[in-house]
Amino acid sequence: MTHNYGLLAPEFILFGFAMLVVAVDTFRSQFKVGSAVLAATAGVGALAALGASVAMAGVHEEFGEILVVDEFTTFFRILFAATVVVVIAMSHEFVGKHIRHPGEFYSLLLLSTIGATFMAAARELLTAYIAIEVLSFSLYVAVSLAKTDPRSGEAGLKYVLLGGVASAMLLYGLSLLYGSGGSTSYEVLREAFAEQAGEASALTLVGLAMVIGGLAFKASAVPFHMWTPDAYEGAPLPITAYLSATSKAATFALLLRLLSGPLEPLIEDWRWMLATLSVATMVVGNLVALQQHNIKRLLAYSSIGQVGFMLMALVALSDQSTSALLLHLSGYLITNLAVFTAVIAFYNRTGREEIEDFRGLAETQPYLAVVITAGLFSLSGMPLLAGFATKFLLFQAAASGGYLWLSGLAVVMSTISLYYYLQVVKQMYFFEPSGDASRWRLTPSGYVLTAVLLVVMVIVGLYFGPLYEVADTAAGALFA
Amino acid sequence: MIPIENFLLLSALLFAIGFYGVLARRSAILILMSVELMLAAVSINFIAFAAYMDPEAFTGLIFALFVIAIAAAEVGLALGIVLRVFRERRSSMVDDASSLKW
Amino acid sequence: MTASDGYVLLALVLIPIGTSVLLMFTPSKERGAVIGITGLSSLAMFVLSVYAFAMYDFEGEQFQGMLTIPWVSNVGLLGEKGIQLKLGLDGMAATLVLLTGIITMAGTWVSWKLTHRMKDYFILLYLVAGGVYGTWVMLDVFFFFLLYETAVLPMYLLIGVWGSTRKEYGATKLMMMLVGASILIFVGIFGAFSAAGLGTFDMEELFRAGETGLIPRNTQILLFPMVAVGCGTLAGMWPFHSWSPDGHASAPTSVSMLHAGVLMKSGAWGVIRLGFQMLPQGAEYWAPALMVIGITAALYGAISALRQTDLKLMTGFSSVSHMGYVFVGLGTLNVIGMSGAVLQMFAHGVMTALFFLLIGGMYDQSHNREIPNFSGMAKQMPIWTIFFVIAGLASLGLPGMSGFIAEVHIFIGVFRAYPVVGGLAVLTAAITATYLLRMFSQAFFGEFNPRWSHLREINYRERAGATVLAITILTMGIWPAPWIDRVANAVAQTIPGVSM
Amino acid sequence: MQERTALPPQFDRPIMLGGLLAGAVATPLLVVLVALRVVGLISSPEVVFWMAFGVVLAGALGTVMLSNIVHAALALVFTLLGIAAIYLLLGQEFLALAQVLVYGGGVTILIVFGLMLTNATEDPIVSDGAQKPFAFGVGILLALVFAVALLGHHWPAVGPAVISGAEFGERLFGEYTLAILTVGVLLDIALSGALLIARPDSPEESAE
Repeated sequence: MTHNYGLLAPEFILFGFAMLVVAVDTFRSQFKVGSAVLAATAGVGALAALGASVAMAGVHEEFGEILVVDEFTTFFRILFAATVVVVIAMSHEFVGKHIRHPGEFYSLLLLSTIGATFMAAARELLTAYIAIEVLSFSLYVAVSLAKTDPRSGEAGLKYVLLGGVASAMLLYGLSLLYGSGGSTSYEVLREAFAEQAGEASALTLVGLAMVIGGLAFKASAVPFHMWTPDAYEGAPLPITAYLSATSKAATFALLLRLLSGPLEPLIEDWRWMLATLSVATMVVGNLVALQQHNIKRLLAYSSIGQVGFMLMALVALSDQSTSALLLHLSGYLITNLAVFTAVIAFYNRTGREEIEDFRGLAETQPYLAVVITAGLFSLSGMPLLAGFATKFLLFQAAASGGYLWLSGLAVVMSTISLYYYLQVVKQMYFFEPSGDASRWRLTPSGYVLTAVLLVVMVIVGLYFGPLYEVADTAAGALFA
Repeated sequence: MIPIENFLLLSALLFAIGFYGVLARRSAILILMSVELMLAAVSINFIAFAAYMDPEAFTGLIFALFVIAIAAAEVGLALGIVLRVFRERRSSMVDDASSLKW
Repeated sequence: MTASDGYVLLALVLIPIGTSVLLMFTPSKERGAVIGITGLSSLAMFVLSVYAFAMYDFEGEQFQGMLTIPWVSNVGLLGEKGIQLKLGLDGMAATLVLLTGIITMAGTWVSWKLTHRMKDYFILLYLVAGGVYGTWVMLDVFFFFLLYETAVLPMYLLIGVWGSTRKEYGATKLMMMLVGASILIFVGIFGAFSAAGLGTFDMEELFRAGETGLIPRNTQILLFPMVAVGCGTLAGMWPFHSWSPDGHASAPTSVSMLHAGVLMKSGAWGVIRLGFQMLPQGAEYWAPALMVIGITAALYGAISALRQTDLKLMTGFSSVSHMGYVFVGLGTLNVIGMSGAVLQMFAHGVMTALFFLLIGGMYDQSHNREIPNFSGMAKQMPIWTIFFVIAGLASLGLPGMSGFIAEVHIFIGVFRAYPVVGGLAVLTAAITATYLLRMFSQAFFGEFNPRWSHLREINYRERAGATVLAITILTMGIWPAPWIDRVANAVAQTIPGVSM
Repeated sequence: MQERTALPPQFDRPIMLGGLLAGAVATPLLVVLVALRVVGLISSPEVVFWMAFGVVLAGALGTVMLSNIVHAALALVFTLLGIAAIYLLLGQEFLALAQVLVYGGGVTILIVFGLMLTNATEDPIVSDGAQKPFAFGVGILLALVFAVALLGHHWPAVGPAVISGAEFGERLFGEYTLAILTVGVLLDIALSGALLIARPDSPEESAE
């Protein structure tokens, strides 16, 4: 049995560069070079992986029984590689000041991307599980990497313990599905469950519920979200950004594969579960966000709320809702990364992360204030920005799938989310800065990165056609 | 011949006990041990299913092997983090790690 | 209008937004540059607006100057036509385009005296203008809604940063109510799109779907109230108006002008486009209710205005009252009444902008808006008083002024449809006359209060703006034909099921 | 330095007590099982199974209930070794071996080290959370749900198949090569991560 390892070129590149970063880190002190060289190495690796992924667009080939490289995989590969490029770019200054082991930090980012990609590419439960754990383990470590901040270790501890519980739940569910379906291959399982459609055995149902529960934890859906605010707050800021981006998107990629593949025949059995999760998630996430004072916690709850919206697309699962979901995910990633880049720049300058600390930012750093405002407005789905178009299509897809009530609720929650985003905007614009009111400058890389993200955000908001088409092709690979 | 139900029942009880431990315990290390119980339950399940239901492909066996490996790695990692928190706080109780709201 | 005029319409949307972007890259220290850019841009908008209004052939096709650029098609749930950047003008929209051109220009002139972060102010103001232009000319629901929201969004910062009394409260209340209302519009659009099942947001297709019953009647009946309330909130429709007086009271001058003069109209416009045109059967069903709400709003607004002593609040409630007429007119479901509604949108827009301009010009000097504090202002500020009287007379519907033309249409329409409501409408007009005349006699005439002897006449920019607005009021009052032709024809052509 | 280096003296008593307790419970159980076997109601493997069953569950209960953290850790060892016996009964010698090596050896030692490094051996008594009754309810409920789901299922009446080590290895390194590689990455992450996180590096931290 031979496998075409060429299919995995991007992952091998990522792995190679991850090892290279560690090697460079080892010899760094002898040559007296700063951590910039690590960022550069990692960045080159991520870009190379991105290039390789783009070059493989259109490939549709199976890697043995365990992976498949199709449009869907490629879509997420590109998404993850791009995300990691941005995260590396945004973290350079931060890493120098606040991270214990820069080499490890960058190599973890690269390695976790491998896990994320395999989650999207797996066509078999075992591989999917290992991929989940690669991603999760990297994040457990990365969350705990902050220097001098005791919250970091605590966040890591809570994350790893609860993550372990969730993994156990997920695994137990997978074992039941394996027992009931007799295989770990998605295709075989699909056939097995197709026979059970409508009258699934209790065994299958329990397994299904536990798998969904375990994955809901990874996606931080209520009531499995307890770790999210703590991990977000305790983690170093770039990792918070990464958590909110890749870890979420990868979970949704896996969920999409599972739900449209092996679990598709059981749709009537899991639909209500996801609908319940979706409602609970969007309501709790957005309402609790109203009470937050810390920008990281605010973004944590807001991202929980966003998960509620995304779950909606799974409830109304179809070709259309999937492409809308993929579009929304991309838009959300871009927006979130823009916001985090700006928040990191702010943190590097001030070392503060309470919402009140943003007071008067429009006076001291108007550009950053614009970026944050645009990002937050985009997250709440305001027009001219990515969030509007992608939410519009996402909610529309849910409505067309017969869930008008759910999208109605989502719009209400979306509006509530605007209220807490406005609290930040208000601080920046309505009030005079307290304390040091002098203007300050961003680093050039900060300018470039935020500007690029901002422009992409506007482009996705207005001319989303091309991206939508790509998402549609990717979704098509699932529903062929 | 032992019927498969026996093994599955054992695993179910083990999992439930582990889950109880996770919820009831406050010490990080004890929670970790409870998680190990749950993972052990999973391995039993996989092996039983593989041996009884899937003897040709026996993916479950391979799955179980990986679960064992990953669970062990998880213990190592979690203990590393426990040590760091302990050094910072002088306590390994989850509740004492409370500068973050639990 | 020829097909190439579509680019004029596109320019109307892009010029203000482009100006915003351009201003972002202008250093805020360069006040001269900011003034130059906005002056040119507002002039260009004004000229193009007049051009569009003049070139609209009211005997020609329903939509003119059509421009269709495919945007997104054949993906996801979007079909062949999907989302298009589709522009076109009908008679009603032509009128409103003209309104926007006039008010934006006057508002720009007035705002040049701002000292606090003028550049940022214009960036946001022009975004609003671009959004409003977009709602008039877009013939695709997606873009319609996008630009509709674009117009609402900057209001938050405009009021929050540059406003006066209780600005934080006013801004947040306005924002939450308006965006909350958008929920209903959102759901209405979703429902109509899904029910039609055409996979397109093309307005013409959806209008047809509504007319032919492809969107089932029951669905229309269900969705119409959502759209009407959603858009109605922006139009200050009672009982969802409560953001409006607060918002006006705290907003800076030109924001109030643009807001009351134009933005509120785009709310009513939403009711026409998404309600009456997209869901005609629903509109027919709910028309009486709309009329009841309209007349209640008119009465309530007038009576509330009677009680106010703050000039801006009085004008704010008077806006609620006048917008009530618009809904009364729409509820008649006959051409004359509905034309009256659109004419009222125009007439009220101009005169309320004039009101806010004048109040703002005076407030900047006196920092006082309480009517009882003023007396005999005609002696101190005669020019200001003349303009104010023009606006006031237009507001109470004196013949020869624009308000008369609009109200007469509405009254005739109402008397044809529901005579009782007509009686109430006349009563409202009487109350309006009462509070306006009382205000005149208190503030302008009588003993001059020496406390205000330091006040000077409004400056030349404000005079210029006021002149443009006053001329518009008088022109429409004396020679209303261009307006009536365009609007009446458009109403008859576009709103199915409407009777003469 | 003491002569005995294997375990600190605190472990003496628990080991003895545990042994006694296990003996006290196991002996009657053993007697009953042997009796049943002699009567012919159950087969030999079943005798072993029920013994292992008893050990595993008793150990598990000990792990989650004992208030002395060192005792709990030792109870865990019993469970894990009992599970190895279960694997043997299922005919999987290789996995049983892995279980003994990884858990009986590695994990147990890790946990004991963890306990010692966090000073749990000085003050081994820990109190449980106040949510105990709730946890108890959830545990019972979970067990019931699983039991119903498992026992309600129609299972084929076949015995466990014995998979040879060669077959197992061939498949593991044939079809699942990539999985092995990926797990390699994972272990690398976990181990280097644990090392870096646990190690005090900055001077102010180590001075503490």
